[in-house]
Amino acid sequence: MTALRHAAAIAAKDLRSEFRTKESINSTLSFSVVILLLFSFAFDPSPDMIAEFGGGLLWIVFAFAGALIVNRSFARELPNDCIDVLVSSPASGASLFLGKAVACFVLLFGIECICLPVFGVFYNVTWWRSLWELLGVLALGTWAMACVGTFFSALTVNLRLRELMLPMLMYPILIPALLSVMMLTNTLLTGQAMPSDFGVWLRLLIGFNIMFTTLSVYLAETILVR
Amino acid sequence: MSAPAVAAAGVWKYFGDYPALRDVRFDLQAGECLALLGRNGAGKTTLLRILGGLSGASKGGVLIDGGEVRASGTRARIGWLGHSIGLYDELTARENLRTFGTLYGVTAATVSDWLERVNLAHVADSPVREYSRGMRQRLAVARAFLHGPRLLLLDEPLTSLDDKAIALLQGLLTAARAGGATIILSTHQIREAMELASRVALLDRGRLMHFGERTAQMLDDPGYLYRTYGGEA
Amino acid sequence: MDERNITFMFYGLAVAWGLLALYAVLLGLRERNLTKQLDTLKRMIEEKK
Amino acid sequence: MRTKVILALGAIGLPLLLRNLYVIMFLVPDDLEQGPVYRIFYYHLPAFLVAMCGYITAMAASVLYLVKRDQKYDTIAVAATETALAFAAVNLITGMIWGRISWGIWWAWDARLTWALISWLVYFGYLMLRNAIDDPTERAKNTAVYSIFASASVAVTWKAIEWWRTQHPGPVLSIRTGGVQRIDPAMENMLYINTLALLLLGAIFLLVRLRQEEVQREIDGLRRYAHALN
Repeated sequence: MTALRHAAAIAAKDLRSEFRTKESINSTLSFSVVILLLFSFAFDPSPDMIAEFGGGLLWIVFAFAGALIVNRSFARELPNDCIDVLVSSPASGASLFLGKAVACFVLLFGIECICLPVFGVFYNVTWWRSLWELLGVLALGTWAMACVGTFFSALTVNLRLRELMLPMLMYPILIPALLSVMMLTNTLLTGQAMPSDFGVWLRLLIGFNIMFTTLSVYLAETILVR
Repeated sequence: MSAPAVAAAGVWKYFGDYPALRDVRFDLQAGECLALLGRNGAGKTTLLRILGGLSGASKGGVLIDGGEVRASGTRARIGWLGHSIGLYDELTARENLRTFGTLYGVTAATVSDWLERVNLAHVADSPVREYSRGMRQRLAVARAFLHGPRLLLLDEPLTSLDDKAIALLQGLLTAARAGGATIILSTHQIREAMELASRVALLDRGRLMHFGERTAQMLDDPGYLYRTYGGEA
Repeated sequence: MDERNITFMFYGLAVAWGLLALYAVLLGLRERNLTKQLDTLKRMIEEKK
Repeated sequence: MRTKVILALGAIGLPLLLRNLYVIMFLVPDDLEQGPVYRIFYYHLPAFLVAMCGYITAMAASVLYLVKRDQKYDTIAVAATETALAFAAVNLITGMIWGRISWGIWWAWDARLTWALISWLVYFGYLMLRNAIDDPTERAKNTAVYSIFASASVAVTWKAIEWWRTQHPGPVLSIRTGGVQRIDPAMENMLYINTLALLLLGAIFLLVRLRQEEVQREIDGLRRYAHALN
């Protein structure tokens, strides 16, 4: 139980310092909206085109936003060596990782909830038809990105070219999750009938989340204790 | 005889093939203050980080009150004050201490009490970014002592502190020692360290050259220790 | 042996052998580089002695 | 000792490779519909098998490193990954060429071809991460953790891409099809022999790379010693 309290304290700390400085929210939000805008110039999509790749388009924006948010996650600990204090505290590496992952998840999910209506306006998509399933799938996809992303942020925090290494390491690993969440979002976004393999992609996404959350929690201690 | 407060049992630490620490072995009883001396790169910070559970020993290990250092129960009794202050600039003093307090299971009342003791209560709710150097250091000292640690690890604390902060720190250290806490501080200022220390350890290229009582002779002549035990200059 | 896509067969075999040969060459270059470094270091240490 | 093993493997492996090349080019019966291009298959599938052995060795070595923290396992992991990447490249490119003929386009987003590319990228990330970290112990630990993540992800990707699309012909080796003889026995024997040949070559690469890693460590040691002297 204390581990969850520790994780909650760290998540609260991360969110508070993020909302105070807004160093990554503003840039990520504006970046996402600009990309959505550019996509509409690039494709000028008609409704049936949206039905075909709306989910993929949305998730490309979210993937980039994810990389930006997650990059700051452990980088925030570098000034004043706060990472040393956190690792020497009774909080275990796992709760430290979980706290940071939850903070990234909350930030990312917030940005997605803002981007969704913007996407709806730009591409005149009535995205709220199956709203709750859509939000559920977005949450699953966002957790996969937050979890793997935060872990790799911890892995690459001391590297010289961290901003470059993190996305390059993160995206190939996330391909199964991104692939399945794109498929799911695509059908849910435009309220199409559930295709036969909807359940398959959902199971894959949930399986990916479970596997990588356990792996990350189990290996967090190894990479945080240098 | 209870387990020693700190027991280093043959600690080795490799960076690749390079042995940063070679078979460091010592026992420290509760209430003692160990001054860890040595040139830059002798392995002082590496040893301190292993004692604080910040990094793992390649061979051998460290027992704090007989317990494994990575066990979270043990770390609840350790206070860490590193080179830099270890606080978040964008958060206020109270928020900083409150966050670390939750990790150590410390109540809000203790947090405000500590803010009083380091007389930062008047600025408790403005971000640390706006603090002067002295105020930041005093807050760092408050963070290290917040949870009443039984073992205090201080990595060259005296170099970055201003005199008011040093006075505060020395007062707190002597009070902590009186309360039975153990202190290990690594430093270059031999004079200040000698006054506080009851035992002295000298590291040279990862090897523990000397570990023993702090004699009066060491206090008067700071160079004595290096000449007699420090290996070639 | 009919001639239909013989050229592609050669491409395929060439690529298969070519890539493995390329890796072998890479290993060889690194080997030479390492031995060169080793010798210079050993010589440097001999001079210092 | 190791150099003797490398030379012995070379003495067996290289002639076998050349003999196989000769047999593949001239003696093996023709495949009726595909024409001569199917001969690439004798390198496409064996290269994949060797690459898989490399990936699995790398994962096992990484897990062992995290458990035992012995530098030896880290060396095996990097040697196995690098060798596997070389053979995976062969598998990928020959697959593309072969796909060009049977599907008419260079890149048909076929399940296994896509998977081969993704796993190649994932393990290439392993080498990049390895070059980015300087302290050997830290590098060994972090790359071992990455390797475990990589193998987990590559395993899940196999399933994901499988469902996404499959145009790749079904398994042909009788071991995979439960003894049912799908292709000419002479062809199948050739597949096994060439797999053996490529495995030997893979083993040579692995051992050479292992020795180079040890020489590198010796160089680092000497360089430190040289610094200490002056």
